[in-house]
Amino acid sequence: MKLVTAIIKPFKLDPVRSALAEVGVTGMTLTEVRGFGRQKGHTELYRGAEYHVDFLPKIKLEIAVDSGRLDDVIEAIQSSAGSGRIGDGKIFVAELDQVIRIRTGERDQDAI
Amino acid sequence: MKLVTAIIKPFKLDPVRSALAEVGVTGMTLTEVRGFGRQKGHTELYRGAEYHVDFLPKIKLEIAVDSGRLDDVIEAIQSSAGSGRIGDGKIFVAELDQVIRIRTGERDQDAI
Amino acid sequence: MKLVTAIIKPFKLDPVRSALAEVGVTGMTLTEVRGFGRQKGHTELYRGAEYHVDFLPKIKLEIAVDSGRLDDVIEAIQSSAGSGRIGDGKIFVAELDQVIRIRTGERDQDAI
Amino acid sequence: MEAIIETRYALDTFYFLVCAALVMWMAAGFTMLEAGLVRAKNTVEILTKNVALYSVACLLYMIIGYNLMYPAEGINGFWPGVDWLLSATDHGTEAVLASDGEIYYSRLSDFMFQVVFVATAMSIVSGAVAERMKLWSFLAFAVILTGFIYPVQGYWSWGGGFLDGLGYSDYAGSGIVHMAGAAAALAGVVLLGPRQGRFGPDGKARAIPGANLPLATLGTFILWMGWFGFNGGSELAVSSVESANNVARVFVNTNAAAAAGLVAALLVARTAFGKADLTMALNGALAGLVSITAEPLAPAPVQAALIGLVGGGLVVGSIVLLDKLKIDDPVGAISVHGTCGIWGVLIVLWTNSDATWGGQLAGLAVIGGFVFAMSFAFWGILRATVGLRVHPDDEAAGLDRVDCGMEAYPEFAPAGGD
Amino acid sequence: MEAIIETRYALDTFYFLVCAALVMWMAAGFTMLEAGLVRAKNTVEILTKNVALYSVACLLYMIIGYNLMYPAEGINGFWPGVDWLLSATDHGTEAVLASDGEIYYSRLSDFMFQVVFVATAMSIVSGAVAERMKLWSFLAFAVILTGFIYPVQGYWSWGGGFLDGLGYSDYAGSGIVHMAGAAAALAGVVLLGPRQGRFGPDGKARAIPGANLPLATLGTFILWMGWFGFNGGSELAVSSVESANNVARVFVNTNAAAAAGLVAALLVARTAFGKADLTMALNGALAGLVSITAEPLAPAPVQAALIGLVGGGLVVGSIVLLDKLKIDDPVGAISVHGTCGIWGVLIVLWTNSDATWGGQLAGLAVIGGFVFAMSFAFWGILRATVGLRVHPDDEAAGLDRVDCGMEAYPEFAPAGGD
Amino acid sequence: MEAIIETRYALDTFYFLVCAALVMWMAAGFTMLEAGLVRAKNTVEILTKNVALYSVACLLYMIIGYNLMYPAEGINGFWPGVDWLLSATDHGTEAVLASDGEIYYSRLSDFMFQVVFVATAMSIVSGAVAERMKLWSFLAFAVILTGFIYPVQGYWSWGGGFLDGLGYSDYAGSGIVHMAGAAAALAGVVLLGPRQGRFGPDGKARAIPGANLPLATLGTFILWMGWFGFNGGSELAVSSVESANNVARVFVNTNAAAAAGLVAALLVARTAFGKADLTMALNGALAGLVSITAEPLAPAPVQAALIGLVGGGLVVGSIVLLDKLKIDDPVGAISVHGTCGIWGVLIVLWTNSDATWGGQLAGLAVIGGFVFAMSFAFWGILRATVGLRVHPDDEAAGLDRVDCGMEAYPEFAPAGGD
Ligand SMILES: Nc1ncnc2c1ncn2[C@@H]1O[C@H](COP(=O)(O)OP(=O)(O)O)[C@@H](O)[C@H]1O
Ligand SMILES: Nc1ncnc2c1ncn2[C@@H]1O[C@H](COP(=O)(O)OP(=O)(O)O)[C@@H](O)[C@H]1O
Ligand SMILES: Nc1ncnc2c1ncn2[C@@H]1O[C@H](COP(=O)(O)OP(=O)(O)O)[C@@H](O)[C@H]1O
Repeated sequence: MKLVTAIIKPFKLDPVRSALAEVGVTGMTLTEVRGFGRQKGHTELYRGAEYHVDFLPKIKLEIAVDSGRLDDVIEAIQSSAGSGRIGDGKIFVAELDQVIRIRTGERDQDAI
Repeated sequence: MKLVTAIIKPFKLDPVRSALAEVGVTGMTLTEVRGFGRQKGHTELYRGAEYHVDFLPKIKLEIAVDSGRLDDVIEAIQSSAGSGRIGDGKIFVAELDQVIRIRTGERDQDAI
Repeated sequence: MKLVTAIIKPFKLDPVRSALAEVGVTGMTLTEVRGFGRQKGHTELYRGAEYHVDFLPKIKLEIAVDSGRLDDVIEAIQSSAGSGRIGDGKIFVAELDQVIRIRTGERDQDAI
Repeated sequence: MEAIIETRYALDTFYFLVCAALVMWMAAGFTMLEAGLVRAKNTVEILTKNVALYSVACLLYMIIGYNLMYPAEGINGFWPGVDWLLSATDHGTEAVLASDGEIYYSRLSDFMFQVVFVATAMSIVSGAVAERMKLWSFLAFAVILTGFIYPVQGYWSWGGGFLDGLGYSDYAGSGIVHMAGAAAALAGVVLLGPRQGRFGPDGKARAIPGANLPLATLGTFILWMGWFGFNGGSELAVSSVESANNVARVFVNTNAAAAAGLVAALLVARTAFGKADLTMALNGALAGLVSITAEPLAPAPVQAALIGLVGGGLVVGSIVLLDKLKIDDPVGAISVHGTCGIWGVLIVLWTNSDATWGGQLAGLAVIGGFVFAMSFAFWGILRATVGLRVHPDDEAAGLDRVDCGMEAYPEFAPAGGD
Repeated sequence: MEAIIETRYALDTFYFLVCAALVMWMAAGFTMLEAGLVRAKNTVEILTKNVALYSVACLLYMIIGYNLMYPAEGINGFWPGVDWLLSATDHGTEAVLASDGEIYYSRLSDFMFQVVFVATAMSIVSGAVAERMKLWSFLAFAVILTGFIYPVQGYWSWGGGFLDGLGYSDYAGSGIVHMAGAAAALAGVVLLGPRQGRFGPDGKARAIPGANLPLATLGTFILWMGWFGFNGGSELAVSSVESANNVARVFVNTNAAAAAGLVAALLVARTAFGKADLTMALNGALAGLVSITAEPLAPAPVQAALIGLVGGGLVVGSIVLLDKLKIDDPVGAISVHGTCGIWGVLIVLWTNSDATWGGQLAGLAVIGGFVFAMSFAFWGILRATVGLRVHPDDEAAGLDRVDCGMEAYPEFAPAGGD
Repeated sequence: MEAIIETRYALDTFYFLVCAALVMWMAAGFTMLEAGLVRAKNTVEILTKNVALYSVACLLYMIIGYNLMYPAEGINGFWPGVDWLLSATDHGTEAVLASDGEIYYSRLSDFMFQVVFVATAMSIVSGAVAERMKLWSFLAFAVILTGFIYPVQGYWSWGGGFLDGLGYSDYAGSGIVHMAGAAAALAGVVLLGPRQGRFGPDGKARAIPGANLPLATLGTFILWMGWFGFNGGSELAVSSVESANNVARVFVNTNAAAAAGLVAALLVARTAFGKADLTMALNGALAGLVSITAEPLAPAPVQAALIGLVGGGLVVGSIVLLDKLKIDDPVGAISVHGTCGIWGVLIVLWTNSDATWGGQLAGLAVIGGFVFAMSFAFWGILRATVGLRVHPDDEAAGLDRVDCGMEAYPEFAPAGGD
């Protein structure tokens, strides 16, 4: 099983969720994060003094998937989250040893 | 070492924390997240227009543990976080290469 | 590739970011989290009744890095995030299978 | 001479209306105070309760309450008799001129002033039962309190009933309005029980911090300002040198008591708890205000400050004591309006030589007993029928979602989870 | 006798100023209401719009508007003639004494009262066009509305123009102020279009919840309080028994209509949507207030409550209907002030026997038509030149960042992302 | 005739009390403004400071301050003599009637009006020293300022002391209240130093955005409204044609100056910084208000607007300049009340022909010098003994936790970390 972590632009949440539903993803966890990268933040003046907004609001989606579905999931995110503009985000994939559904105690494939 | 990530219902935080303390877990990191899964969100009417709350508030606990303690930790979470109702959450386990305590520079087992 | 996760004190964000920039890190993702560990929370009285603040505000930085740069990155965080006082935080390192830049589809090293 | 009588009538009426607007403003004060002291997930509901209770109070008092409280002729000292719907007629110019100063303000201005008082009494209740009571049960009770319970006991003192005859002295209503509201609240809280998690398994009180303290502070300032109308208007006239002096003195004393109450509560809390507890300070100001309300005219300003000072200290002790008794009052309403209402009624004896122990104690016993008993009965009926308390799961998830279907701060605070 | 005339002049003037302060306070009410009902990312901008429009209205009305609306001598019933800058002179004591009661309040107190009315009209607009209009285009329109459109139509009714001659009856401005504001808003909204995502691909309305409902509630209370000045001051005198009675009645009726409007909207929303929709309840109170504003004096209090009750029901229906028509009004301003403004003007016929169908319909048609047409034209010019609407990306990111460079709640809410 | 004198006494007293209630309301305005402009982690503390300082001011002025400022008989033009505790007696009806118009309002109404002024002066200080000063040191200073420094210099002008003799003209206190408060604040800020991180290692100012701008906007509206009482009440009478006209004119001018100040600051900020800076606009409105306060009666409304306009421009420049000088004033209090206070006192010369350069400059020098020097001394003593500034770690963690043990928004904002 893999844990797919996608950092996306907040306004892309709806399309990404739909795209994931289409490839059969039924669960995910969302965190509001802030990202720093090639996309530059902006400098504002507040009462005449500068302040820099380096970290921009992003949404992080974590999706545990069966390894067999990994490519579909990546593909779905990639095609739905892109605006073609800098700052569209990243996808990270890592290995998961175990997945457990708390309610039933089901494990791994069954628990996703 | 393993990183145990548990997604739980917010009101289960206190019991889970106690259960973890009993199996010797002394540290963890908490994030407020929102989850989407089998547990359906709800639809509300605001000024007569619909809006869907798909993502429900959850709490994510991340706990770095020594591999030897892994089963105890999973067991502790499972027994304390369950309400038997849908949406109780998931536990993910992944491998950790290294753990470092910033203050002392201690590593791995010692740093947990 | 590795995913470095650093839990630090919020007021250390600026020095850590600078230190990371110096070792060539150009991207990272920040989450506001709350931590529980050896650093004890505090007990307050609100209207004469007690309440415990167990979880203290921390910042979690996630940084995907090329394995070759791992040691530099760890070293940078460790030297910039420490205040020498309890609660300075932890660094976790885990393996990343894949990294994908959504905008371009670039993968792995190129995507970081 | 006629022109003078007209002008004085106009001035007294206008004064009444200005004071009424200030007291109406107190409804916003209670709303903000309570909205600041509950958790985010129950905020829409408390807002809804407050705007609705004010409206219900205004309608019910118009439909029946005012006529009950101030009947053309009461049946006897206990029972005012029933007369529906506020009449629209007011004093004619000729009647005013012929009255030799007896008629000196507009009847409807009197209604306007009185109607905002009944809303105040009901506002006291909403805070104490916050975060766990069903919205519609609460509003049903509001109908009863504002249409029946409050006006009937109000008749006994201010409408010329038997308490007035017994010499009960309560200038602007420490007992008639504030303690009455607190008695109704206490009855509700007893039947309702504390919020989930308010008392630990060990029985010790656990704090449930309010979500928005600037709002609570704003509410307190609004109440403080509105109280100038509440007490100042209760002189009922301003157009002579004496009454003008009296109104001024009431303003000064009201302000002094509030200031002293705040300082006392802040210092007591600092001493007892080690920190400057803002919410106690806010309660202290209100405690000072309630304490002076039964007699804001007779004391010298320094006496007023002392009365408020004691009130501010009392309120802190009372809040801690209620916690010990496991009576859960999220905003401290019972302590502020009940405990300090009693203190206010009793301390009248210090500065007003017309007041008697007998009269004051009778007032406290009758008003407190009647309002508590009637409220207990109505709350009990509601509990037995539609129920008072929301489902435990709904309480955990927050009343906003269940009763109102929306969040107060959808972008800031995570909604109560489930 | 002279002293009496002076005193009455003073009392009427003071009454006017107190009412003006209350109406000025409504500017804060609109601001809080609107700031509570928009999303966090557009909050600084709506705050800026509101403080700026109040200021622009005050300056423009001083520079030209007041003279347009109340010319020394109008050219004819349609055109008031131009006269710049508010004069500083006021009525001399001798002139007052000699006037035999004709001159009974200070000219500048009249200006003060009137100037806050024009600000009210403009405030109505800001809510309806929120979250997508360019700040500076909006302020340019404010100059036109407060300096020209509003005063000219105001002249027709209150300044002695032709609508007054046609018997149009509008005590405090359900039509002249509220419907006028709503007409200007509607024209803007039509040209501006709905917010991104407000209507789904299926055409169905999608909710965009407001970020801070306690603020919206506070705003409503402020408006409710301020309305006592708005309607109460429109009697224009208080210093006789009759006028004092009238002012008292206006207070009572205004309050009753608001309370009934709130209750009606709450119940209708509960029935139609299944939950107690706080924002509808708030709109209901305002609906009641607008409904009674055209005639707050003639009705008995119970009639006033009924008028407000219908208004409160109407507003819910109107909001749902506008959604069906894809007219996006984030705060419900067009329904509250437009729909209920029309209802208010028509229902005058029920209680005021001097009003005629002809007069009322003429008033509605002329004011609504003129303000809509002129506004449409000016909004159109702005759209064609500097543009009305912000760039879609900026709308997504939030107007605060684009127009104001700061966030309303930098520590609570994530800024609109991009 | 006697009835007339009584009625006028009553009207003037009532007017005074209404104005006092409005000025009292300004305390809420300062509180909201400051609570909106600090960070979340210091919000409870600034709320506590504000409610406590208002209370301390009211008590101290009652205990000693009022008697110092308005002594029965001053010892000489500099030293008023000591007389403890506000007396409760007021003017008897006979004395009023016999006074031939000399005595025309209640003594306690005068106290009520004056006491809210001293609170205003102290409120100015709290904003400037926000986010780093110890709560109890601040309150100790409040005792000194409101019980001694303010009343003594107040005596010099308004109590009949030597500044009055020198012809210093300051209608409602641009200098006596506002610049005085700013001078006390400046002394504190100089001794206290800037907040951590306010100036970069390069010496450049770095912004520290306020946590809640709707609150800051509400505070500004409250202050604007309250200022009608502040300036309008300073006419001290309303019951003749002339005084009524004057009060009306003061209202109009006060409003015009605020509106113009807001517009000026908004435009200047837009030009200089590229965006519509809401916080500057708010400061601009207050700047306009302070600027007109020294002479709100003599100017024509257009002149008042110009005076406010300049004030609104000045305040932006002053804020930027103080940043350059590394004087850290989180809310802009020193610029609003100090810089514009000076401007206000000087511009009296334009419209009031009785004012002299000598008198105005003397006033500025004496008040500014005395208040700054005394404040500097007392702040210095506090610094040397109990300390002025919280521990750097506590400053980082936020004053709320350290001083008050609670959070303002526990569910929204992460508490300051450590
Ligand atoms: N090395 C990294 N580690 C973790 N997160 C990263 C890293 N680089 C970028 N990100 C995340 O991805 C987001 C987008 O990256 P950015 O470089 O701005 O644009 P792009 O992906 O289009 O090149 C960032 O805001 C950040 O949240
Ligand atoms: N595939 C997944 N990847 C990541 N998180 C998931 C996944 N499925 C569920 N979750 C998380 O677990 C929570 C509970 O899941 P849900 O399916 O609603 O209930 P249950 O676990 O009882 O079947 C979700 O709200 C979500 O946060
Ligand atoms: N076992 C753990 N798993 C996950 N996070 C941890 C763990 N232990 C500590 N942390 C995180 O590290 C932070 C600092 O840890 P703490 O024990 O308080 O101090 P120190 O690292 O100086 O010993 C905690 O607040 C928590 O967020």
